[in-house]
Amino acid sequence: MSKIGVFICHCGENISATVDVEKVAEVAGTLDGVEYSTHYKYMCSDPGQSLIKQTIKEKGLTGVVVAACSPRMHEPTFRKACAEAGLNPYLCEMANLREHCSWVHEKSDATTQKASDIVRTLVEKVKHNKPLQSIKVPITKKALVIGGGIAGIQASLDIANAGHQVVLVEKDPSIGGHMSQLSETFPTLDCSQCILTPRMVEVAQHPNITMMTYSELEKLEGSIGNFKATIRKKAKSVDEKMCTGCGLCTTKCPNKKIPSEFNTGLGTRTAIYVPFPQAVPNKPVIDKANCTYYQKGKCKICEKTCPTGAICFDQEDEFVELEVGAIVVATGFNVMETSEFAEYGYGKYKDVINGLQFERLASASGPTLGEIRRPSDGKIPEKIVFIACAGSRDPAKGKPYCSKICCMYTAKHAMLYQHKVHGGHSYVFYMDIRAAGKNYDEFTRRAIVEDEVNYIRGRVSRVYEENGKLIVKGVDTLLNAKPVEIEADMVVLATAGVANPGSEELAQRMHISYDAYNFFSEAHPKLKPVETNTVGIFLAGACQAPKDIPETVSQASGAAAKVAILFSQDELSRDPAIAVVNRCAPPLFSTCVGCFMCATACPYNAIGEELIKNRNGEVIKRVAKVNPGLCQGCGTCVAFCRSKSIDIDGYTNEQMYSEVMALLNND
Amino acid sequence: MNKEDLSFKIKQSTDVNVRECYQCGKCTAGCPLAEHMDLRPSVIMRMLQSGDKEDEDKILRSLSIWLCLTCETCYSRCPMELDIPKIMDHLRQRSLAEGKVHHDARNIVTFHKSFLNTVERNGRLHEIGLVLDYKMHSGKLFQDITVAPGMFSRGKLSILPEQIKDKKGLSRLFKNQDKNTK
Amino acid sequence: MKELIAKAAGLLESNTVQVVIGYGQGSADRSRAIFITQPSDCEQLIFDSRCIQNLAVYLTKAEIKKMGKPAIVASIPVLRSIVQLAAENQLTNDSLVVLGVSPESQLVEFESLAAIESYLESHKIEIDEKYRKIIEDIKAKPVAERFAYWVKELEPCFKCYACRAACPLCYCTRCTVENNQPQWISVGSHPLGNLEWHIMRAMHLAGRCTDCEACYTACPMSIPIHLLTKSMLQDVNENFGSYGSSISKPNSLSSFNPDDKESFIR
Amino acid sequence: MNEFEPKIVAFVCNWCTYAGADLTGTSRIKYAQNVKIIRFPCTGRIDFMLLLKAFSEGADGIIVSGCHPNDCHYTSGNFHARRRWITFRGLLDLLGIDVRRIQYSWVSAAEGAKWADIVNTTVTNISELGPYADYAKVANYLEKEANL
Amino acid sequence: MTGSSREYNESLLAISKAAGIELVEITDWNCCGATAAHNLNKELSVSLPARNLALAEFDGMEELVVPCAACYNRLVMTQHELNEDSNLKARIAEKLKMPLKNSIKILNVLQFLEKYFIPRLDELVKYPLTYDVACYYGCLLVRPNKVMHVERWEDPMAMDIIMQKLGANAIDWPFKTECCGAGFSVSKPEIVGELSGKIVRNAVGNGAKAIVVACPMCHSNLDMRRPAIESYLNKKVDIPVIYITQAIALAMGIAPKEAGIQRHFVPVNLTVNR
Repeated sequence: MSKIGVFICHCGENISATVDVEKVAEVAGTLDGVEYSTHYKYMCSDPGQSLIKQTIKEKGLTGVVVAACSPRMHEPTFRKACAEAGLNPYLCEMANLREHCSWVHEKSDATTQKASDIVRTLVEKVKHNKPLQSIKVPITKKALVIGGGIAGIQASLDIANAGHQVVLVEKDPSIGGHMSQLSETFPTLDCSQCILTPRMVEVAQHPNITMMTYSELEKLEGSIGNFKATIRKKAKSVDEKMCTGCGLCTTKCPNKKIPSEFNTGLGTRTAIYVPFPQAVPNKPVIDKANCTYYQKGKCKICEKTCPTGAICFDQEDEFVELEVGAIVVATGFNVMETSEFAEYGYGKYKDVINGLQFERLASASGPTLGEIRRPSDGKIPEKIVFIACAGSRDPAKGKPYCSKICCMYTAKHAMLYQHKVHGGHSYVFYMDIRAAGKNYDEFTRRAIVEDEVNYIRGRVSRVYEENGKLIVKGVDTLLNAKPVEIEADMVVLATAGVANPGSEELAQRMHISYDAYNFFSEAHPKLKPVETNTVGIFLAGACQAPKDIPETVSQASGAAAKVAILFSQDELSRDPAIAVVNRCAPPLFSTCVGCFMCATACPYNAIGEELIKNRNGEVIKRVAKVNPGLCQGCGTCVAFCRSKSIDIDGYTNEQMYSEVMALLNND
Repeated sequence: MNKEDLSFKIKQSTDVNVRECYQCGKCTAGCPLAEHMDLRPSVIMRMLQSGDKEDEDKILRSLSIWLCLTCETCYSRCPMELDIPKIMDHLRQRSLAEGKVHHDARNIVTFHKSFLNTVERNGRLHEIGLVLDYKMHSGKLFQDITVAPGMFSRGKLSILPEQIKDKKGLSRLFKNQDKNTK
Repeated sequence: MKELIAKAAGLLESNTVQVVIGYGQGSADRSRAIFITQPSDCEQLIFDSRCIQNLAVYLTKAEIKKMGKPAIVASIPVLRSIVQLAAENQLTNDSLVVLGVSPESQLVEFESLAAIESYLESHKIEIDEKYRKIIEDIKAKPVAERFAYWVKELEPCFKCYACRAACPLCYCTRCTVENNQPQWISVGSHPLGNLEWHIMRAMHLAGRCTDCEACYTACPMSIPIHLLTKSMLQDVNENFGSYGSSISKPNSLSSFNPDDKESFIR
Repeated sequence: MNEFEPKIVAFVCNWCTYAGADLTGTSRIKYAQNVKIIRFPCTGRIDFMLLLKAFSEGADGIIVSGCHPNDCHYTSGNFHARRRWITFRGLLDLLGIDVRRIQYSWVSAAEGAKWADIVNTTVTNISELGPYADYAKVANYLEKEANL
Repeated sequence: MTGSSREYNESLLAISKAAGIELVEITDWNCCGATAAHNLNKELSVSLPARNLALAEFDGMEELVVPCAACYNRLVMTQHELNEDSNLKARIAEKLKMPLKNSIKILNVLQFLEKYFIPRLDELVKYPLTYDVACYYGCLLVRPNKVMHVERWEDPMAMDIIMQKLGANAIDWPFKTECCGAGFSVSKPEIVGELSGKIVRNAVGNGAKAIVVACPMCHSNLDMRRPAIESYLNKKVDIPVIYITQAIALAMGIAPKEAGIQRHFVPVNLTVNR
């Protein structure tokens, strides 16, 4: 027999002005199962709370209903109070007499009646409340960061500086990502590498960070607090410990004509190589596909030249298993290739390049040492055309979205060109200038006004070569669509930002969701922008959507903070309002028949299977099982279960049912 | 779009929604005749969006719609995959029906009509027939006088038209059309 | 027919299966389900127009499971049920042998359950015009009349649960009607109890029912309950573009499309 | 009160509509007393049987409300709910259970005014439809028998 | 094709005969209506080609080879539109009083050559052509790409590949698919002069000794309208324009006369090294 205590709050005048609280208290007192009922001016005040605590002790209450404001306001307050009085906090419910009653109705009997109805409903619910223990999940305080670009670097440093172990996995031979390829950065025009390389070194030297370059995530199991990740360390054919990074091998390697990824094909590298001078770690790897020895079976010049004998051709891919508590995904993005543009020549014109290639041309460490020279003949272009929205906002090319960064970097490119090539002419074909951001619009204005970049509003229809010039057929939609034809020496396409190849597979490997363009999806578009819908896995940077550096860095720090918050506790304690599959006596064990419709409906992949075995260990039943670490308590599965075998604590079938009954039977 | 708007009628008959056009201008940029047009493709699209009756009238009276050669470049490159040539067809037919054909476009229309006339007459194209018919209606009696002899000597003009047998079947196709072709 | 018998006998001899679920000569001129364990008894197997009972219902019955791995004689409706059961993780490729019987009464064999699904591609569910018409007519009635109509139609129901017993997809070990905490379905066979029971039944079959009509055939009072499931089939198909689930694809009701269309949510 | 006051139950999700209704309160927007709210974690949790129970317990109308599409706190609970509503509604309609008595809506945590509007319009609509006598007749069958 | 594009017909028949391929003319075919029809009358622009499709089906053809690019374009568009819109299809079939499956495979001359000649060119080519040529495709064979589905539609290669196989060097040039002015041949010759002029200029500029085409309209504009072209460029241009089929004929050693070489306005004096 339950002993419920009902505590009705006046909330000063807020409730009592329109609701006859005495009446409500009196009615509540008559309800079956209610041991004690009273009203007080401020229930949330100390005396109010102690009144509740006292009564719990004196009357030995089995449940409490506080009829006051919205539970979204004070539920934690009163549940804490109950806990302090030795009553399980989950035996306390709130009846919302303020937001849902006194504030929205005039003073009247009907209003008081409604208040009583609400109280009665909650009393009936509480009768079916069960004491719950918040769920405890132990946490491995070690983070895995996937991707060594600026996002991954920032996240790793922040987590490491918070005092936690970090493993940073990068697929390329060096960390640094796209940012290390950039020339100068908007809107300040400071040199990208100058601000990035110190961070890269910091990562390498940080006692809490373990770097795994030339490595990729192979497999991921487990859940928040306790992931098990398998990392594939691709064979570098160079023993990291012995190699001193002297670089002798790279100077001697006979294969010198391999297009350099770092220089976006505008420069070359050797088969044993370090991607770029400031690489971290500054130790070479052998690119098997292009190595004479691996392909033809003889050469080994590097081995002969290496003073420390660090070259080992028989090295094989290695698999490392890691236990981590949280994961930050920072795998970055890519840009469309010029070859994807039929109307701009399918990439057959050497002097039609994409934005990333221009960055290399403009970069002091680039193939032209920062001089803007066109790839075909090294001439300095006198006329250069930039085409914005190349692929972006273009449903026909499958990319209806805005790539967000192009407007800014195109303005930057044009600016850099004007600074480097005096008397040069630059044109930007654009649809809209999207420069929302601190000092961004000022920046684009500067390009137009001070650096005299010619902005033309219209899309370019075609680019073709005629007598050594690139003919750009555009239009000026602001001059009633006057056709514009420019004889350019070079054309730069601000090609759309796209998801990295392999993103889809990676997402599936980690069970995080991704959008139609293979960018990873955040858990909530507004309120959970760094979480994924798999708790414990967070997002940083352009793997979620194209982003500029400041945005990437802040998201990375955000993700790091989330990890730090998670690691600030020894075990994870979560609201116990989660789903459970019922259990009953043998031979039934559970009424679940294992149709697993609940599993397909669960947004969190929180429902797995459990095999019920008999003494001899034979499987006699296969039923659903909820992973308390993953379940967020939406209860969608509950409404799906035909046999009512899965239920959700805090909102059980019995609770909801009795609420409906109580609410309607007021006579 | 309300029912009176030309854009609505276009949607009805061509299933192209002009509202999808975001005015990037790529159609105009690629149009081989843009230079000669009084209203360029992207401008026409914009005017259609407004639903302004004066604009709509301007469009139907424009030379542009007749200059369009249906080379399909705009459609093939349009990021929104809008079938502008189809719209042009619609506009031409409407312009003709409402008697709003631009003066300089008259002989284009005459040519098209002559073409269809010879086809209706013979079922096949008969160039002399066509050119004569065209000259009658356009009054351009001396145009191509220089070419014709050359065509004879090269055996490219046959005096007598080829005729198809099933004239009835063919004329059915020309019957109960909206009378644009007559 | 010979083929079928030979095949069945073979399966038992080789002990590939321990029981064959099929049709045999019943009392009067009716067919009945038979469960053969001896190769010699396979002679009893028959298949003709009378064999309309949906044998798939036995696949989930404990008694049958006890007998060992089954082979089952499966006409099109049975095949559909089998696919649905597989989609609901009740069957796996090695949990049974399917002896398919084509509409031309030819023996069809399948190397996997997936193969059955693709075979059914060419035998899609069709709600026949007759029923579409009836459903339309009912929907055409004013709401009050419609309600009265159904209350009357359901009146004879005395909750014998034959519909449930005959349905291959009602294999729950505890049906919600037997759940009294809370009492979801009013006990007793009065208008409310009947209404609640049949609504629940229909809803639980939404996106799952394969339109075999076993429920209707089984109903001793011939209550047109199959109209409910048929109408749901139509709704599911019209709104979500499929008659429910397949082994590979998730069920239409446990999945969704962000662009699902409706007209009634404000 | 001799004038008909409809009984209306609202099944709402905790994250959007419940919060939205809180906002209605904090903005002191007035609405009719007839509607009483039951709080669910998510529209995905709402069991269709509960709606039937509401009717059999004498509700004249029902409001079901949650997060707008794509706003679900649990990313997809409301999408699942929507599919269930579509099918359930179809069935009720066939059975002649008056679907006009169930108002579905999306009300976000920011739409306090919309909540008030939903409540008021529903109350007016249900008042026009009158008491749900047909269902009550069926629901009270037993009692009636007892009274005979 | 006994008119202005007579030599196209002749050369096509000549090479087919020489290669032992029999082409059957559709019984009682009619004109497709070309630009005129769809300019003035939507339904007619569909029904005219539809009649030919029906006739071809009636003759029990599976493949329809359409040398004229305009006809090809109209036929493919028609087939497309009919498949899109079943009511229209029904309506047209009704008018035609003929069944219309609309399933026949339509080949343009390039696809035809690709399928029946390329595999055999090595044996057929006796006198390789050795000069630089510009392959010109025009609009009708490649656009709208959403219907024609030509790969690399902005820079098609089909004709180039054939010319390479004939021994010629097909230059890479940007005007392969620019519009020549097509329908304005008679009504607006000055525009034809301009559009075709740009094409010819670029071809010459890129060192082509001849322009190869697969479309009668393109041919008449580039060849017959040469005066207009020259007045636009205000200089004399003597680059000949030949049909791909004529090129093949020459390479196969068929007498120029049979291939109708003599019918051109711009004299073709291409030496074939015998």
